[in-house]
Amino acid sequence: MEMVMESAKLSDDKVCTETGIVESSSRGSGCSLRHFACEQNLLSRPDGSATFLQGDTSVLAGVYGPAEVKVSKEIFNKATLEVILRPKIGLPGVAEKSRERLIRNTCEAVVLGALHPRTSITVVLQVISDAGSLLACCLNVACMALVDAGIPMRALFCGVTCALDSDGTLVLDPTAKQEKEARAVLTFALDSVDRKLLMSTTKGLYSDAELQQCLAAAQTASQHVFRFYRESLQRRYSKS
Amino acid sequence: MPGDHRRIRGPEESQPPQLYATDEDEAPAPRDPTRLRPVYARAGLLSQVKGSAYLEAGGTKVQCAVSAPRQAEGSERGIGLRERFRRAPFPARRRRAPPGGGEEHELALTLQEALEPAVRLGRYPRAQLEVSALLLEDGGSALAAALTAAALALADAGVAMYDLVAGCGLSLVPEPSPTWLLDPTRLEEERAAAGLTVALMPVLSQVAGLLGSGEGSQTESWAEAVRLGLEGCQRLYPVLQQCLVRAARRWGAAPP
Amino acid sequence: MVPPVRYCIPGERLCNLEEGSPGSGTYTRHGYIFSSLAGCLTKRSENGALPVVSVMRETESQLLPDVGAIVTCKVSSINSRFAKVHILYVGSTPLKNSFRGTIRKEDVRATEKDKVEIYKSFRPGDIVLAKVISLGDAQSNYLLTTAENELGVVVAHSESGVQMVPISWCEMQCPKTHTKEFRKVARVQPEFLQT
Amino acid sequence: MKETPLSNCERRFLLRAIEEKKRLDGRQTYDYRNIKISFGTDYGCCIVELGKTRVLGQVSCELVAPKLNRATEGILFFNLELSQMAAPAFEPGRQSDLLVKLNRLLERCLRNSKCIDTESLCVVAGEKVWQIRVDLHLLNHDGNIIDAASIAAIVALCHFRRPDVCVQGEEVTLYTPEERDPVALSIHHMPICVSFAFFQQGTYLLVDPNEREERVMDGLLVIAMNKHREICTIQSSGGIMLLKDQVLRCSKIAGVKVAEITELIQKALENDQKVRKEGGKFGFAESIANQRITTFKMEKAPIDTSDVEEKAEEIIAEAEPPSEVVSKPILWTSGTAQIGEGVENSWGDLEDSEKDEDEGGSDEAVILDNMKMDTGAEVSDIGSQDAPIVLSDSEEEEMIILEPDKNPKKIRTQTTSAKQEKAPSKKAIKKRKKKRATN
Amino acid sequence: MAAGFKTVEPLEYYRRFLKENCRPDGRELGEFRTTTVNIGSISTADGSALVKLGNTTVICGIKAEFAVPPADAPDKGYVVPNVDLPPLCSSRFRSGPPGEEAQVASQFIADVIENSQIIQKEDLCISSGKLAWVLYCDLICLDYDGNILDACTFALLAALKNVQLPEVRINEETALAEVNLKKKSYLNIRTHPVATSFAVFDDTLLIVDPTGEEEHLATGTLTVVMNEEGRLCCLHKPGGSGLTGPKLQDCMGRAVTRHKEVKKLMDEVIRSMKPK
Amino acid sequence: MASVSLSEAEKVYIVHGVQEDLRVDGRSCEDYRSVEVETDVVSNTSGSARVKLGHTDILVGVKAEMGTPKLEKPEEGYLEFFVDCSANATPEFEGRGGDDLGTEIANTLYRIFNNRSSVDLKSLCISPREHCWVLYVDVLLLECGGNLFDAISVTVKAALFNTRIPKVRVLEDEEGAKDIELSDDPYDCMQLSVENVPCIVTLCKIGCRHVVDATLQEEACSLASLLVSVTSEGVVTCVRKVGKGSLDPESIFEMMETGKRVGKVLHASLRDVLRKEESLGPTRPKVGFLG
Amino acid sequence: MAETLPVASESPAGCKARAARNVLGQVVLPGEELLLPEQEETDGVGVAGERPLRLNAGMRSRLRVVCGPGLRRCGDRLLVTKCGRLRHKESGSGSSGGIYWVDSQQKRYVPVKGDHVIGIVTAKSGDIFKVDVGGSEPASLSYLAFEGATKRNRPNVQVGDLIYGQFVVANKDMEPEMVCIDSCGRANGMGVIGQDGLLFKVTLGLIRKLLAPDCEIIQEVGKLYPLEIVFGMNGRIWVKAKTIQQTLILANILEACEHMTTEQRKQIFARLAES
Repeated sequence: MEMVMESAKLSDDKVCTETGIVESSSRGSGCSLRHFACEQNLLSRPDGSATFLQGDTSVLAGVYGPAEVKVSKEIFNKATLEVILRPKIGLPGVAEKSRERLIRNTCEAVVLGALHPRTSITVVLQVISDAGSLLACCLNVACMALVDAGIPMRALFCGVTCALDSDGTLVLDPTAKQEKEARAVLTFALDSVDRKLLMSTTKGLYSDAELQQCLAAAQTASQHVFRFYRESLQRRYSKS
Repeated sequence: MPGDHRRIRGPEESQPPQLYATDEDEAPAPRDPTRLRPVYARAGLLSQVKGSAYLEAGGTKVQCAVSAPRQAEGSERGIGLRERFRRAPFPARRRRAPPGGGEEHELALTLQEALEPAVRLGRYPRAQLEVSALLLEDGGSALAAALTAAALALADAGVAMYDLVAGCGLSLVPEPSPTWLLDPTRLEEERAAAGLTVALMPVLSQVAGLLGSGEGSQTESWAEAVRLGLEGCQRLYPVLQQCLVRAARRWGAAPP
Repeated sequence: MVPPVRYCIPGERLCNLEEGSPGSGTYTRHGYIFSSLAGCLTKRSENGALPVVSVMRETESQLLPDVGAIVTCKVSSINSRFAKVHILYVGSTPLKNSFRGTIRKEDVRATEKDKVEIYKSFRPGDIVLAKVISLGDAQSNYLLTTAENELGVVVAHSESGVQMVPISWCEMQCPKTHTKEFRKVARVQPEFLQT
Repeated sequence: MKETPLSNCERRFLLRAIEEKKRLDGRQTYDYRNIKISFGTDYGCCIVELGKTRVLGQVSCELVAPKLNRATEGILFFNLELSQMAAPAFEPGRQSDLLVKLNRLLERCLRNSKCIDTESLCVVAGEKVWQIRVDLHLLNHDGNIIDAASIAAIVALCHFRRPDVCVQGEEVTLYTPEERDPVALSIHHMPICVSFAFFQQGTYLLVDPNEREERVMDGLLVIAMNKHREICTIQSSGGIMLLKDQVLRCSKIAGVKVAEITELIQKALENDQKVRKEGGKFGFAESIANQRITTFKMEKAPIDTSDVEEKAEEIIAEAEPPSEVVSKPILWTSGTAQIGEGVENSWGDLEDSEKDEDEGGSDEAVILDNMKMDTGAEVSDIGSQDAPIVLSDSEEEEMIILEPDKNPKKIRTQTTSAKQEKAPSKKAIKKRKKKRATN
Repeated sequence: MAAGFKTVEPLEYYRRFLKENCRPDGRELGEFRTTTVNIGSISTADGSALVKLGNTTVICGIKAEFAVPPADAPDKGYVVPNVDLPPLCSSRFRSGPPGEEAQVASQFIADVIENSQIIQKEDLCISSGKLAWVLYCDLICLDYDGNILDACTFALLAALKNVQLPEVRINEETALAEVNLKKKSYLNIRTHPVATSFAVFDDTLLIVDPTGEEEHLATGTLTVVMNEEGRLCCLHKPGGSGLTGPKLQDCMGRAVTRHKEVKKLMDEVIRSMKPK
Repeated sequence: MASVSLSEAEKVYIVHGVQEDLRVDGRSCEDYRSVEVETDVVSNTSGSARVKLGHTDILVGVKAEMGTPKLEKPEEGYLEFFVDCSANATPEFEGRGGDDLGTEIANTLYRIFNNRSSVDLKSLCISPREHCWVLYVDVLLLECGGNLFDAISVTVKAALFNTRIPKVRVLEDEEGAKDIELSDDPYDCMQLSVENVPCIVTLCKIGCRHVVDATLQEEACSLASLLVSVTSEGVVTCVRKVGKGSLDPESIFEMMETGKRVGKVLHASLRDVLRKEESLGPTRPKVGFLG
Repeated sequence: MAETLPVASESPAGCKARAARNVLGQVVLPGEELLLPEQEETDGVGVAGERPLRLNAGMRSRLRVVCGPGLRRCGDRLLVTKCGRLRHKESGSGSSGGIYWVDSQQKRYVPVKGDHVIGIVTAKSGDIFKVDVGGSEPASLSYLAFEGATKRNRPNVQVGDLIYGQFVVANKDMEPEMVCIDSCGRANGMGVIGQDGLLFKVTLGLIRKLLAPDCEIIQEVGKLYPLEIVFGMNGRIWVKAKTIQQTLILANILEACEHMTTEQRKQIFARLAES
């Protein structure tokens, strides 16, 4: 019998990723996104699937739909969208529920559910590892999985997290450590067509000026994310 | 505890400060056994349900609501009247973590069995009337208050009924001189040897509900208690009447 | 000026059977008429007959769809055999929580029942006037019929989301795209929809 | 969601193939599918792929009080979750029979086999011990969940490091990874489940059945074994009769498989160790196969946020400043106030119901008074509850305000004036109550 | 019969009003419903308040109990908020464990408490690592007509203001707590977070303090929680139609005014409670 | 609740019968059906009993386990009731069908035992606020032939009578650490006094009369019934109106009297039966399915 | 505070619409807008300006252009709703126009009228079969929708059998309905599929590729062994060769085609040809 074993490749640059020390120094202005990676269609059972990595944060998503819907949940003129967020440790609680709601409503804003009335579209998210900007990563993976499943959408969306540390400097896509030290952490979801704010949730205290700055920064960052989407999708279809 | 992960969790266990109180609260003052505490009843307060009533007797505050009839699910056996009784976590002195479990279930059942005689269920085929009572503050005789409020809510919802239902609570003062007190306060209830709740349909003068237990006593004593209770219910009737007429005026049932 | 209204409450004794005959919102017991609602008392007597004693509630007293009642409902789903609907109104009184009903293929039209095709009669989202023919049993829903000229689709939207106008008893047309769609059209186009 | 049904022709084909010793994926009877083990950045986290079947394992720990009967032993807790991601038929949060069965099997395989030294998890006897929690998530279901899960569990346990503790008398101090290197669990042996699917009442058997094969099998035999060929647990399900030598043959095969898998696991663990020591890149990011066209990576992307300040200022400058006019609150009784006139609001005004409570208070006074003379009068007292009604009549008009044909302005003024003259009287009442309360 | 039109074509019905910059209940787009607060409604609770926003009614009861402080923070107490939407507040809700909506609301309130630092958990610690207060803040909605987040936040604030904790001493020899129920003191409320909710209509139109129906028809909602210095402790936009920076700025402008209103109301009530 | 559906004619027949104080099975209004009591039927319990009342068949097992006293009652042990409406009692109990009834019965049992006199809870205490005996009373409905409550209460009483709790000694070593020692002699154990354990008498209102120990058919004819729990001295510890009908005050008083009268008799006969059972000791012939 | 601005006008980023013609065969993403040929001259690429004749132009384009899967008409442009390669097919006459669609690799099937699919019978109820076609709800298939079936002689179909049929009713509002006869009552190939052989699933993209006229994969496969093969638009393939072995090989090759370049495929076939 044959056994394949994937050995972790060594690489020259010595940025130690789990202790964000090196990062925070390397990005004094804090304005960079960590390295991204995405794999699509990696699960055989769901209609669409994707895994998304931002630095060491990674989430796996599976999408089913348009599929049969429970009569109790049936909506006569559009699809019933469901999002299930599964934490890595223990059972999902109130926090997960409210995040599920955030993600679901964000998806609903772009998914053209009216094309598939009385069906269900289910997005299952599994946290693989949380090293900061988890919610943003959840949003990104959800979007990629929806695309992979071929769910009709009027736009793409992405999640961006900004952190404001004590002296008010702005950090994009913060690591867990940076989030902990930050005075405020803001997470936004933006759509690809006109960069509008679809979803936002925040921790900590901040001024309206800071909010606007974070939003602006997020909008700039989103363009990079969307470019990443495009390139990975182009690669994916390169052989068809 | 079921549904716990659907609530924000606190510490594993916690005790009420009363347990460590240095001074005990004083015994209830002696009083006329037949006194009723002043009652404030108001029907039709809630906007999102078919009918509702808020009743306040002394310290006890109850809010009742009747939802519009629901289509009874094929499987569901609860066709007809379905009662829900919930006490908010804060009415008693000790916070009880929801769900209340056995006790609430029993009270709900008692409510249901006490209201069914008054409702003309025949008029609601294949449908389910849901009555839910929420106890906001327990100042004694909570069940009785809930009963009365529920009846008012039903009437307010325009549910066809044979009669109203009024409830009264009683508790038996322990030795040396056992006497039944009408409409006891929470303090009195806590010290009582036995408790009883009666529900009366005032016009038809029929007993709609009866639930009592405690230290054993002779049937005569129970009988006396029931009589006392029924009399109490009769005295409540005018209040209910006023309350409903007021409600009726409010939504202006103008003559056609 | 009307005489002061008498409000009565459930269980209140109104009069004995000699003085009047029981109307809506009342019940009789031991030869007396009692009120079964909280509402205001009305006595109406036609040409000297016993006055009909009834208790009225201005707000919706009717709680449930009943056999023979005309109901307004919204089509929720259809297949080749029947259409499922949600009942929104009984007569003119809105229901707080909607009841489910079914219009079977054979109950759509009075004539040529075998030629009926559901999807040429209703589409999800249509507003339909129908009549209750049975409460159905424990499993099934209310059974409704539209087999009358006055019954059928009263509001329907075209693919482009515009409200269509009826052009015949079986066709409606979209004012925007002028595309025609088949429906079981109710004859009376109720004005209330143009408020 | 329902599973796609298995068609008769698939069933027939599968069985015939098995008779001919053929398998859909070209494996031989005793072949396992490819096993791939990859580790996360944090300790005790791994993903095990068995062909297309995937399981995520994560070990975590916390200090808890020990079980009464086991004062000096740590606690092991296993939880396998079948999330809907893995297969449409799995409903979230439902304890299906399959799930219960699998969890029991895991516990028997890993807890009852005493592969973890629970004594070493004791911190303070009878007071504090480590509870080790193993969460297993099935990510994709293509058959043979239990083997994949058991591998994931043991790998995660081997990979896990718990924070170091030291005890001085009463004081228990936890050390962060920075302060002291976390410690690995002491593991006696590595039990691994090997599944055998039986067909045609046990005439044919297959190792590591995939999902389709499981659907047509008659029975399943699971043997949990460690590399010393000690059987940790054995379970046959599906109600097939197996002959003694069949079972013996299976256990022999299991021995071989376990040896191979154990070796693979150790390789994987060593490798991860090495990379971490050398400070190289590790974690799932590295385990993604770059050559696949479905994958794509992007290195750290700098983002120019120099202009955000002025953008923000622009927006704020353009927005009109908040209006300074603030509506004046109206006080009804002590403890109750409102802003805005009583627009439609079916709860009547609260101040009204509040007032009634006060009436209640005052009534109380009344009753107490005439209680002395006689209790018979009391009924009327209860009756006199409609005192509030008279007062609250004013609020009937407010209901009318809704009527568009009436002129709201006028009536509002009326009602409010009514209220104004009402308010002070209530204050008086309150005061009286206060006095009673104080003395 | 307009009623008919309303239930058959609710959205159209609303649009007609909004075209005229007003709403079916006669409010302007930026106008709140009547806000009423009553403090100390429940005598059995250690602190309580009832808040009404038009029909929407939320009652908050706070009970204080003893517990051992969390292991990771020995000098902190607990605040445990839970929002309950019983069937009687709207026929939408079924009895049983909290549904999604209730859970989301609970989490929101928990976040507000956490972000705004309305009370420092350290204030609740009685003796480090041994004993601390748990504040069970139970918010029950009695009448659900939209915008419960604002109502809940306000009710919580008012109730916290009303909480009085008895004096506690730790007896040296028995190491047990001794409670003096006679001697009570108020909590130290650090800030006054106030929530302002908006609903988005047809992706463009912003209305404040939406009713249940408006929420149902809206294409999105937004809740801003602000403290007295105008700093935000929550910008909660659960999906829905997109907004631009300037739009957000408008919302914040409204929030500032709303905070002033509510603060004034609070002070008024609190003052009235002071024994004269 | 397990129920049968009757035609109008049947109902009329039964009601008229009751008027004449003559019931379908020939009993008069205040007669019980024959009761079969059998104790010590389940081996691995501290006490058990099985009662057949007409077609109603109840099995109760009592298990004594050590636990910690309740906060508010540190010097007392306590009882826990669990009622299992097994599906083979009636198909209606399939799935979760029986749960509501189960909780209802359990609640009623808690009520009738929720007072000082019924059982001496103090005797169940081993060491205050540390250890006490908890009696887990498991009720299993094997068949429902009407009048569940009475049957169950009788069975519970019988089972408690049959219950044997091992004696324990609390040893205290020098530094005050308590240690509990179970006596190893199986016969060295204590027995509860069930003298004051009440029994439920359900009075079923049929027409304008009331009957005791109603059959399913009779229950189907009655809208309301009164549940009275009576001790052997005829003291009433619990009253409860059951069913969707109402009762007029006078009949309630009558019913209570009847309940008391009948209850006393019931207790007396039960006492004799239990005494006999015990006197036979282990030698007695085991009947019943578990024998 | 409440101003009413339509979304579109305040969306600067959104308007970078490309001409459909220029992106043919390229990968398009949801949210992109495509200009139809006849708009290109009226307004240069990218500028969304005032056009007096818009409605008129809209009318014309509406007549000509058909939106296939993954595209929706928004105003006078095409909105991409799925990710994949943009394809275009000339309508018989018109120079521009014709049908545009997005070729995506999704797995989940959504019934389309006229599609031929492979279904699995899941139930018989009354005079219809319920057939699982991989869509959101089972399709219904009448007993009479088989060649030569009458009320008297019903087709012999068991639960679990494979059906090769065609959709006569398939729209978002209705439960899909399939038949096993063509317009003139002939089976021509449709009906119950043989009892042996193997059924397996591939992406819808691959199926479309395989069903494309003169698809060389099919030809190559055909050269390998004599075989029976049925393709369902719902991504199901049924194949049967002489031996189990051959059937398996065929199935594996076809599955593999998903992610193989033409060269890779060629090599494989070559290798197989030798063996």
